[in-house]
Amino acid sequence: MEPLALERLLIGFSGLTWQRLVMMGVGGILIWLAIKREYEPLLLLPIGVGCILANIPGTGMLEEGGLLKVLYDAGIENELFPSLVFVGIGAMTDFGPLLENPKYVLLGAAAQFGIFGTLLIATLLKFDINQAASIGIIGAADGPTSIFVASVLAPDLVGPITVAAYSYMSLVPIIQPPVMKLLTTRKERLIRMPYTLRPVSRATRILFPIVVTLCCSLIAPKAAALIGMLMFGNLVREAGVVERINQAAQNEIANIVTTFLGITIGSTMVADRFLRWQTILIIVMGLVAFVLDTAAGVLFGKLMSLLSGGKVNPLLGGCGISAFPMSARVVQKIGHDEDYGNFLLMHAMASNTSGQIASVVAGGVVLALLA
Amino acid sequence: MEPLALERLLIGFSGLTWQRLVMMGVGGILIWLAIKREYEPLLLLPIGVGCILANIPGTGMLEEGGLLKVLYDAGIENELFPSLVFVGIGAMTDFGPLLENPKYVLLGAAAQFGIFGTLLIATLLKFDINQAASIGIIGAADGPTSIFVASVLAPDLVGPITVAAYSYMSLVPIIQPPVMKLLTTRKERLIRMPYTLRPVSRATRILFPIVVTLCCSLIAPKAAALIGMLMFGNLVREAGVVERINQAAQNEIANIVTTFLGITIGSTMVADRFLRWQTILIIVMGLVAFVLDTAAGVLFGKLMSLLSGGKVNPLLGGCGISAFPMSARVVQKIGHDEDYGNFLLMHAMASNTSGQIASVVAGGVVLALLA
Amino acid sequence: MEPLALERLLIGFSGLTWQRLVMMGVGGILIWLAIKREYEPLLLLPIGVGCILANIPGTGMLEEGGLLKVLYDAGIENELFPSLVFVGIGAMTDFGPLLENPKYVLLGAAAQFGIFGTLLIATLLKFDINQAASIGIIGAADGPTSIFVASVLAPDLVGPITVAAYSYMSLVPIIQPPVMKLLTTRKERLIRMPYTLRPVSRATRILFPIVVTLCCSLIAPKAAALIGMLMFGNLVREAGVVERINQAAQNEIANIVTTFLGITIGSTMVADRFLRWQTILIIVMGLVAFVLDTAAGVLFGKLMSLLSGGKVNPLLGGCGISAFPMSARVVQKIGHDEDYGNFLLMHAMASNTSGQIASVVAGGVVLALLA
Amino acid sequence: MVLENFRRGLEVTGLGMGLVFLTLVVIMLAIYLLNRILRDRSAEWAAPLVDAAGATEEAVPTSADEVAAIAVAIALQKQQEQEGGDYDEEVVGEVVMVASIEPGTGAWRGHGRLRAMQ
Amino acid sequence: MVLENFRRGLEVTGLGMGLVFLTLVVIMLAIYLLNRILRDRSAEWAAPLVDAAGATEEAVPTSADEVAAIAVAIALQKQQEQEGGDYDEEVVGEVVMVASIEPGTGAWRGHGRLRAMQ
Amino acid sequence: MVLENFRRGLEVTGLGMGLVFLTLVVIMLAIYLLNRILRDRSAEWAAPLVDAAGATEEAVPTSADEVAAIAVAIALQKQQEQEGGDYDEEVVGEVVMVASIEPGTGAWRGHGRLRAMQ
Ligand code: NA
Ligand code: NA
Ligand code: NA
Repeated sequence: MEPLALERLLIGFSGLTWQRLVMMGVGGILIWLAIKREYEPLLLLPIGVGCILANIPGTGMLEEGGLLKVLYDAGIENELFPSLVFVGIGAMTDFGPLLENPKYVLLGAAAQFGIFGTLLIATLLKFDINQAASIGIIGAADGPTSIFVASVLAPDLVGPITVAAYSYMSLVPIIQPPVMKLLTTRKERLIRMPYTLRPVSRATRILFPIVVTLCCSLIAPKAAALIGMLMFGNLVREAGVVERINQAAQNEIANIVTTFLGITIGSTMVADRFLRWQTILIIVMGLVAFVLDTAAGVLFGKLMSLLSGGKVNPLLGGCGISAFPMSARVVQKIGHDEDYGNFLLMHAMASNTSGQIASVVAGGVVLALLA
Repeated sequence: MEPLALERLLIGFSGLTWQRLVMMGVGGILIWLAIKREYEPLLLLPIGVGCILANIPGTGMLEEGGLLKVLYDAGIENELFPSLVFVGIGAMTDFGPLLENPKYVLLGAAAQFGIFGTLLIATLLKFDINQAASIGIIGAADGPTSIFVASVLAPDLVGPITVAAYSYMSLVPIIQPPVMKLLTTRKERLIRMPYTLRPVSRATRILFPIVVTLCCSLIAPKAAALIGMLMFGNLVREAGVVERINQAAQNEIANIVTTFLGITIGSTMVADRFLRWQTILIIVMGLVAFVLDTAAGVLFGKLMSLLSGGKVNPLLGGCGISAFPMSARVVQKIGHDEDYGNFLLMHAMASNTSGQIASVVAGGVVLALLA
Repeated sequence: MEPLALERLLIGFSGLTWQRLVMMGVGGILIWLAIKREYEPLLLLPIGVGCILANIPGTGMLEEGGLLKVLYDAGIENELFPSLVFVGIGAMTDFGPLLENPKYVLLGAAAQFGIFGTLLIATLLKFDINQAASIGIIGAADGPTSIFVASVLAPDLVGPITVAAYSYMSLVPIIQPPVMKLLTTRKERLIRMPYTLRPVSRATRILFPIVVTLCCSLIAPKAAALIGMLMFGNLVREAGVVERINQAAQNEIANIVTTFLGITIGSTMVADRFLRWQTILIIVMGLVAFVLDTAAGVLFGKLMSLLSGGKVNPLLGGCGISAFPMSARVVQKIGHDEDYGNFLLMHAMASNTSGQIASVVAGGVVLALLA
Repeated sequence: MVLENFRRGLEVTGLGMGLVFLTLVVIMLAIYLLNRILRDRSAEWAAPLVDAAGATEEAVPTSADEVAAIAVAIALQKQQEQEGGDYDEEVVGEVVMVASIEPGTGAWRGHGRLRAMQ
Repeated sequence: MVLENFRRGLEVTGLGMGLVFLTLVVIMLAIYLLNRILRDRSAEWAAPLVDAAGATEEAVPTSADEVAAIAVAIALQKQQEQEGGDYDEEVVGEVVMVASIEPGTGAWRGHGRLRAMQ
Repeated sequence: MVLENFRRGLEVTGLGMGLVFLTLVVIMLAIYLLNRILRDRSAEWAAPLVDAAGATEEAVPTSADEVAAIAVAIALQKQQEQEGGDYDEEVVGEVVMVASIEPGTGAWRGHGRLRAMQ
């Protein structure tokens, strides 16, 4: 055996820097969060595994022809995986509450301010504009949108951004309530909103995804892939005649893609790209983004409350983000805790689903302005 | 913001020509046909969505790295999707009736005349030979075969050809009856064909797909991919020992591929390729192809009826096309309407399944002669 | 029609050499073994179909853009398919018995000697070192590992090696017993091993796949893709919080990949590569590898028995290969036949699952030393 | 550079929030419009009927009820056989599993699927 | 050019229809042959037995039997209800299909699957 | 050449078997270690609870029981109502399909899934 071969044989140990060990630890923590704390386990567990695998030296898995590189090229580079995940999300989302109360659409728009506010702060922290926008997009509170935008504007930051996005989405029940309570008076939180079921025609449900696709895509063409797939999924759900596609979208496609999405994102978290001060800043900025989202939403809710003569509970603004249905439930709980007779859930659902759409639009707009 | 960015921002509107609007309308009509009329919804709905998305300006989805281009390269360019769909079709098709009555195989051959008759007419309408053949292949009455052949011989025409093929397959119950009735006498339609169950051995069922693969592939090697996958699916069905593959072929693979097949085909329907007189000619020629299929089949049925001394009902010839099981049911209905005691279904099934095989052979032969 | 076209038309027959006919016969035999004898039908049936299709002349399916080439490039060339199959295997494997009796891990190591013993013999038969190693890897008794290693070291031999590996895995109940009986005394076979259930904590079950990934990948980095995916599957199984991925791994992904894996491997069995004396030698060497595996395992078992003061039944060594659970059952049966009160199954399971891990490690080590 | 980026960021923020609001206002108006226009015509888009092949992809409630009923009967009988013995969760588990019967490969159902793919 | 294309088209039509008929005639003859040769030997290709792993991909007989039994019971009851109505082959066929109950994720079944993939 | 290959093979065998044993010995020690450390702490890693969305991926026994009970009630009522009524062929067909009860596409379950993917 030549020395060369022996050296190659020991690459696993000789290449094992402390940075790589730290990253394996990070992967382990993500797996722990996924299993023990159940923070978005479907994403964080594969991300953790991908992170560990990517930081083992000498595997060749990140090189041309290696497994993780093959998966990355197949699904992240060309943004196939995030788009396909959106087909599944669309097929699983019922936009009924939004169709019954279209005015809450505006709350979803307001809550996207977290994206831009964070972008501004990030530029002050010496990130360049594209990086800053990618960090801001954590405020979309939406995994696929974050991956989609970051992989175009700042491919090096996809790992931390995605991890931050999914982690804070899990933490919505912890992050949002204090912000909501701080910005509302008890009187505001006590506003009751009676819910009357307004029947939405099947035609409306079917036309809705098509109309949304057209509106969003014409104004923000770069959002077309994401919004198009999200709405394709929803059309498939509402059409009622393509149950095979509906099931495939919700199950086969969603499950397979989710599996590989996580591993592949995790594989971008290699030591020399992840272990920087930047990463810690990104994690902090992500929290800022979620807080700004909530604050902007609630403040806009207060404005709507004012304009409507006190008929809108400002809490609804706080759930105009994409983290569905956690955020809607947070609002329901806060309202319910203050007053046992207050049921905000259906209104909150409307606001929350509008956040789904708004976050994709915001992502597309950011891409259009910067890509 | 530089003017450039602003201009880019408005690309959604500035690029919105009337042609693109018309195409979005076409996409909308396809979706309407799919949902309201239930014309092949599993295909026409995704095609409609793909058509709309492809005609929104500035999305980049059709450019290198864009979602629709990625899907096209992954599945249409290399003909992967049509081949995989055939695995599913093979796994879902019971060739039992054909194995019990092998003579009906000939009816499937005769009904392919629509392909060639239409090809001849198309050459007279100034289509070049490859385009004419691609148009003729609508007469295969078979979506994957049409996509397979057209994507080789005339990639620009894949969109209209596929849409025509699927649309007319949905319209079989409307297109075929008048042709059948016109070409047969009441006396012929009254011919009863008693059906006696002849047991087909398991060995025959298992060897059948292998034998068909060999026969077709040796005579028409270009058909090997399609016929090979169709018969692989059927072997998987009949083998009985690979239930996991059987289920995967009928469900996971079929559903996933169908979803993407439609969107991708729809994405080829961009305004400047679709909005031509050619397209209207193709739509018309498609109808001609289906009519010629039916006519040739029925006429050959009359010949068989004559040679058999009136034991064969000529209607059976009409269902020698690939549109299964709609065409067989049309024949059953016409026979049954004339005479309540006349049950042609099992014989019609034999003819219809032979049309499945014959259409693929015809596609392969056309490719061999012209590709 | 020009002569050229006519010639091309007859390519199916003019190109039909006797070698191709023989290969089609081989494909037929594989299908027969799959259906009639139920030898690994999920693999051998598609392999047989792939073999037949690959040997039909003039189909273009093996050329750039052809179906079989597309599948090969998509899954074998980059080793995606074997890796994905391992996710499924990991999700289906319960390593509980091994965790209860860690000492049996060593039996899995010993039984890998078949790989290296066969490698040595193969070099004497004039195979070069890479080919010899690929042939030896049949002794891993593990399909994906064989494909993974052979496709790197000797791509030309992937076909026969894979077929040999899967065939002998089916024949484990026939190959192993005589070797086991020959190398053990009746007294040894009568050794009873009481089984006491030792509870394994959930934390251990969850940490086990991570620890195994790290140990194996650091010592044999080239094994990281396989062991990483195997253990990812197992982590998904044990985590309990990602049931969607668990189901996808065991069903959707496993079924789809298995379908294409077989066809693609079969398509490498073209006449000019397969019909050589080498192939027969490979088939024979494969048998030698399985025999050496068993022998080395049993002999090591005798050593453990000796060292433990006769508390270990040496038969357990024989099932330290990857063929799970057939090999464990063989041991249980032999022990049970000698003494109706002897139940070795749970111990045999531990040995057998350790063989799963050891075979992957051996594959990675071979790659590290030679690739 | 930082200030330049910040200035650019302000532009992006202004334009961005503007476009997001614009898009969602348009969507809001579109929904109001759809709701107004289509309220009366909902009957026209009736629920999809059983398709021509006589096969639906959805579950058929009636039959499910029957099987479920049978399952309960089995479970009860087993319980009796055991004479109040160790009637554990397992049995219940099996009752649950009855639900995962695959609808089979019935010919017409297959055709329904098939038709959709040709 | 049009005429040249038409001439070419005629060639393609002649050769094409010829080859299609040729292929299908060969297939027809092959089926006749298969039917003749294999009629008597069908027993040889018996249905697949439970595999060596003790696991089949198909239903688990016991539970299937139970369900099948129940299905028969239902069918018989229905027959009685219909008072000698047209109780045809179809019913039997459907009873058989009940067997496609998924056996769950029992360990041995897992092994059966597993074995097939290694 | 053959001898050179054989010599190389011997090296590969020596190093190879050595590394395989090394790896598995390390794994063995790791398992012993894990078993020792984690024996007492197993309670800490409790089984996953129903997730925040109130949805589990596994079957929910309770609801199955309830559904089964309801099904029996329905079935009994149907029997009474019909009293030899027009029980047609279709019903038999549905017995087969029974099985396709999906554990539910209930809204909350969907949300449980959804949440995991955003
Ligand atoms: Na979202
Ligand atoms: Na067809
Ligand atoms: Na293995």
